[in-house]
Amino acid sequence: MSQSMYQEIILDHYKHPHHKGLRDPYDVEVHHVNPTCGDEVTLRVHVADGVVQDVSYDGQGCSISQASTSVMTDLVIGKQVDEALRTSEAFLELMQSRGQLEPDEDVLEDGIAFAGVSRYPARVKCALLGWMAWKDATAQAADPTRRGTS
Amino acid sequence: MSQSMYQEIILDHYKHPHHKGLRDPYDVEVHHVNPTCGDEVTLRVHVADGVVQDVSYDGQGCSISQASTSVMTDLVIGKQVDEALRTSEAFLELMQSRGQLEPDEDVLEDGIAFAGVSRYPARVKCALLGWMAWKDATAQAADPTRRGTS
Amino acid sequence: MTSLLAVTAGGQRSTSFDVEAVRADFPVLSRLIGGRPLVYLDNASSSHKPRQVLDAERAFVEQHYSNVHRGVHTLSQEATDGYEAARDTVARFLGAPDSHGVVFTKNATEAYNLVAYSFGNAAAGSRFALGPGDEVCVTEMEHHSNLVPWQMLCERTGATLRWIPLTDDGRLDLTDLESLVNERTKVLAFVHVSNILGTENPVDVLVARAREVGALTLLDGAQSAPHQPVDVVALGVDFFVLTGHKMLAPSGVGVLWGRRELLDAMPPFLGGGSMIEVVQMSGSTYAPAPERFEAGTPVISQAVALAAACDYLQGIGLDRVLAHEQALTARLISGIHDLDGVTIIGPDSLEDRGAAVSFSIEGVHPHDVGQSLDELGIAVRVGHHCAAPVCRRYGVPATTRASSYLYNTEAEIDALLEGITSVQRFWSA
Amino acid sequence: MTSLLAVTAGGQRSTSFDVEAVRADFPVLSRLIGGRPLVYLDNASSSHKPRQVLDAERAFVEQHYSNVHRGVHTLSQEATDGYEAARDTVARFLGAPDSHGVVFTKNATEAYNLVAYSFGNAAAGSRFALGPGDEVCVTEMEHHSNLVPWQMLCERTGATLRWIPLTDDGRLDLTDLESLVNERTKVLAFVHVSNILGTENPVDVLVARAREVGALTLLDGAQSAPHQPVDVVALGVDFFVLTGHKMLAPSGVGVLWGRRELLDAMPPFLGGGSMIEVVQMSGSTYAPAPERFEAGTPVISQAVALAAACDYLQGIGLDRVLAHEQALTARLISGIHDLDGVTIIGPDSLEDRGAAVSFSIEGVHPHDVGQSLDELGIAVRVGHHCAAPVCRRYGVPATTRASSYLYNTEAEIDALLEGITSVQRFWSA
Ligand SMILES: Cc1ncc(COP(=O)(O)O)c(C=O)c1O
Ligand SMILES: Cc1ncc(COP(=O)(O)O)c(C=O)c1O
Repeated sequence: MSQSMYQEIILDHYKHPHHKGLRDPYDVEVHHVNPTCGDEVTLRVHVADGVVQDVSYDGQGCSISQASTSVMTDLVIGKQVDEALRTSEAFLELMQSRGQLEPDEDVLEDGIAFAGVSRYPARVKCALLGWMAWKDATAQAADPTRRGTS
Repeated sequence: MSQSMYQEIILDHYKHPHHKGLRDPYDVEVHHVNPTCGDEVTLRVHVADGVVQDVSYDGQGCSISQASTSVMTDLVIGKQVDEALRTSEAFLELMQSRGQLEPDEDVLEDGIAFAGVSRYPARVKCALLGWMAWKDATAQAADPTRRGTS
Repeated sequence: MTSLLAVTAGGQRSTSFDVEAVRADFPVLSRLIGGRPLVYLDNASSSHKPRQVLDAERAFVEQHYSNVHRGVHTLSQEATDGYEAARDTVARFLGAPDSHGVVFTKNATEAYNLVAYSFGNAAAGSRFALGPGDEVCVTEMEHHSNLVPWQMLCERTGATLRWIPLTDDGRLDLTDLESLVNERTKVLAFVHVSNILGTENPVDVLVARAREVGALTLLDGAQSAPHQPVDVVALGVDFFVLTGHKMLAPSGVGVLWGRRELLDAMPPFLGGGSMIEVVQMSGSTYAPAPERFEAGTPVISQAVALAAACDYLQGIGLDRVLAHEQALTARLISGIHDLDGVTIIGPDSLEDRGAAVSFSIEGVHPHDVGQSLDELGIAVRVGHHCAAPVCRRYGVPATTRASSYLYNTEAEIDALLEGITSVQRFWSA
Repeated sequence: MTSLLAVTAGGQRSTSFDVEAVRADFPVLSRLIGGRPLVYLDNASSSHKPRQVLDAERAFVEQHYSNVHRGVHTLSQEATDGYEAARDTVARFLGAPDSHGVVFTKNATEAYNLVAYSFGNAAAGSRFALGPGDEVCVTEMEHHSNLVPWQMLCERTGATLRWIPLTDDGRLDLTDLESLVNERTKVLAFVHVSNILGTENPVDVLVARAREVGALTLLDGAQSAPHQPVDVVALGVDFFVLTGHKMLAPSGVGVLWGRRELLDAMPPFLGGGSMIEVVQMSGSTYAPAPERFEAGTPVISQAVALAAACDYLQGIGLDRVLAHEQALTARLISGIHDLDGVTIIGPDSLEDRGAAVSFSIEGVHPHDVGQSLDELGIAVRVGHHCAAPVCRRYGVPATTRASSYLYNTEAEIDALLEGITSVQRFWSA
């Protein structure tokens, strides 16, 4: 089995996810679902001094959604919120590229393993599940009036 | 111009319609419209002693609808209602035959000229306009409770 | 068991079903996927189309096409003849008494909505009118297309939606049928053969109960009409729905069959050209069925293609198609029984079931199963199969579903079974 | 005037339009009707389809077909790519800012109904909700398909339907525009180019008035999109509708384009698979546009074919298509002027008009005109052209309509003019 889409990186993150499990303290918790396959993630963010202090999560889903959430936590925890958002934009752009974009390893690190996934429109939503949850939670954390609306 | 569909008989009836014009006495008057082309006929029947005493009509329409109404009056006036209804069934059957039926000249007389029209579904409604009006009016004449419902 | 089945149906037919000859009619079946022969087991989602159907459509479009019902010129008459002949063919295919009850739609989904909106549009007091206190009953195994339109109808009218629940082994739980289908029930809409579970439902029992209480019945035949002989009169339903793309026809055509006296009494759904009688700016009157429900330019060449698909299927014989598929299903189910860690979701036996088989592989998410099988050239479907409540009922986020059709072979079933084993190896490594 | 037009559009194009080369793409055009070459002048009813479009559809169906949006296997991805690429192509064809506003329907008629039902389904208080006191405005020259859905909507909701009347020379009478389109007007739905009169309406004037009062605008482009460059942003409308079969694509596909923020805010119309987000038995939530409005298996290969038709038209250039048709229309109108007893119904000049020309022949019923012309191989349309109120307005039961397209020639126009003369001879004999 060649399993071209399943790079070692993805399999590693899937089998040994980073930062998994829900932790305290947190500012916002969100719950996102991929309606096409029922994949779910519950995700918490803790932001302080403009820095992503922690992201913790729990959920069920396919290797792509689980691995990409794990990669995401590596990429955003400890970063300035602005910078983390730029990283998430870069990942989003990669996923919408239909295999046409050469990812920047300096920015996306392990995230570059998902370049191949972008050729499979049905899987793009899987790869974005955790990222979208994080973005939503972070936006709520920045705007206390929106907290709990998701 | 070969004008295959327009047999001499049809053209004759169209140019010199029989029994045209509204007359008294009558029992029932109906107004029928062919919604696909706006053709209209106003038709009166006078029935007595189980015999079609008179059918008179006025209207506007294409050669087919006008000629077929003219032919119809020839075929039903003076007949027993039962027999006239059988004639109208025979004409209906001919028109729905899509060119597959050999018409019986003894029954349909000039009506056989419309055999070719049955191959043109869009024109079948034209050929039936007057006949349907007559049938409706006759049914109402036979059943006084239905008079004026059309 | 052999792939050349000698099927004897009522002593009438005994020539064998030649699956290789059938396969030769479907160009896509010789495609390679990543260097491996395509094994297409996603037929419950959509089927491929044989040359004969595509040729019939093309010949019609290239030589006899025009708009229908509207013109007196030759092409318009030929096109109308072709379109109406297609209606006749579909009527015969369904065992319908005449073609007036055959309405062409764009898919099955439009057909359910047509009926649901007609109910919603009915004037108060009409037999179709719905309001608070009235009920619509469906089942928990409906495809979203035969569920959401009724949810929307109930929301608009204040009627109540009820549903027949499922047993643990993937069948309708009829314990409370008498209370679920009751004097308040206006419509009972249910699936003939489930696209996710494969279950074939007891139409006779449900129709009998509906008749007792005077409810109208709508049978979703999207997964039965392609695979088995169907006779709407024998089934005794009021409405029957099929969709062309699952039965060898192109996308873009479906059929609502309805008892003619019902269709003639139902208020229209889509307004527009062809469905009218007299149009004035201040208001319009409507044509009788089926025209009343075919607003605008209809799906002309698609209907012609659907008729060619009906002819193709009847040329082979639906009984033989069914027997062939049953043999494949038997092989698949017994093969799955021989594997560890694979669970069938839906009836585990061959009794009253179609060719769609859903399963879960322990420890591997269906998405990963589907993608891994694709790398072997095997096309199955993964997800909720537009029947999310069924997944919820059985506690799975999604399933993997293999569904065969007349052109599948035993070798392909074996390839799938081997594929499942290598998926398990890959994901447990 | 020559049939090889050297068209210069903004100095960009100067190669000539080769009508014979175009004709070679349409197999039906070499058919004989009763021994005479077909002269097809019924394009406003439906157009023929070039080889390129049929080939593109067939290649897709034979090699890349599957259901869309649902699978992870290769064919499913290829089919989804093909279908979504078609959406992109249509968006470009319409000058739309992006493809999210492009909804595939089965025809234009479904598109008007989609918008009308969405309004009907809207919750009270929503910007789409309609009720007594609200108004919908159309024109007296609407095709039934852009009239009846609004009549039905008004009947369901208690809103009032108003219409802009016509002048004697076949144009909109805008004298009372300010009162017809007023603060109560929720939607102004009108035809871009009339299929019966040929009139091209002043979109800018109507859109400006609608904007003043906050009414949404829907433009019926069924007869404009096939024949002239269209830019929905420049037109400034909120919704635009086209139908594939009139623009070289197969039957069974139409398009509703809508401003994305409107589509996203509109309640759904048809319920079913693919248009949902989360489905529970007790209720469902819906996907964003365009999926929200594409319930069930969409018109997949028909959308692919429509995209090929857009490519075909743009390959030639809509400006050149338009110029070619204008030359034919000019020849037809001046030819009719030279005949006695033939009256044009609709604009008698070339200004602001399309290629559909309706006329009456004194003393001969349109049905007889159509049938007689058919015996000469000439296909025109006779009837009310799904615009019965227009016939009533001009006091005729029906009209005869000739409508040309890119593949028609001056010789064909001349054949029609001669045909009219022999019709007159035959029927006055
Ligand atoms: C101006 C106009 N609008 C709408 C339509 C309806 O198009 P369709 O029948 O494809 O839905 C037509 C054609 O019939 C038309 O000419
Ligand atoms: C059981 C069942 N009902 C209805 C449908 C809907 O058919 P369509 O998508 O063609 O409208 C499907 C297929 O998707 C189905 O499997």
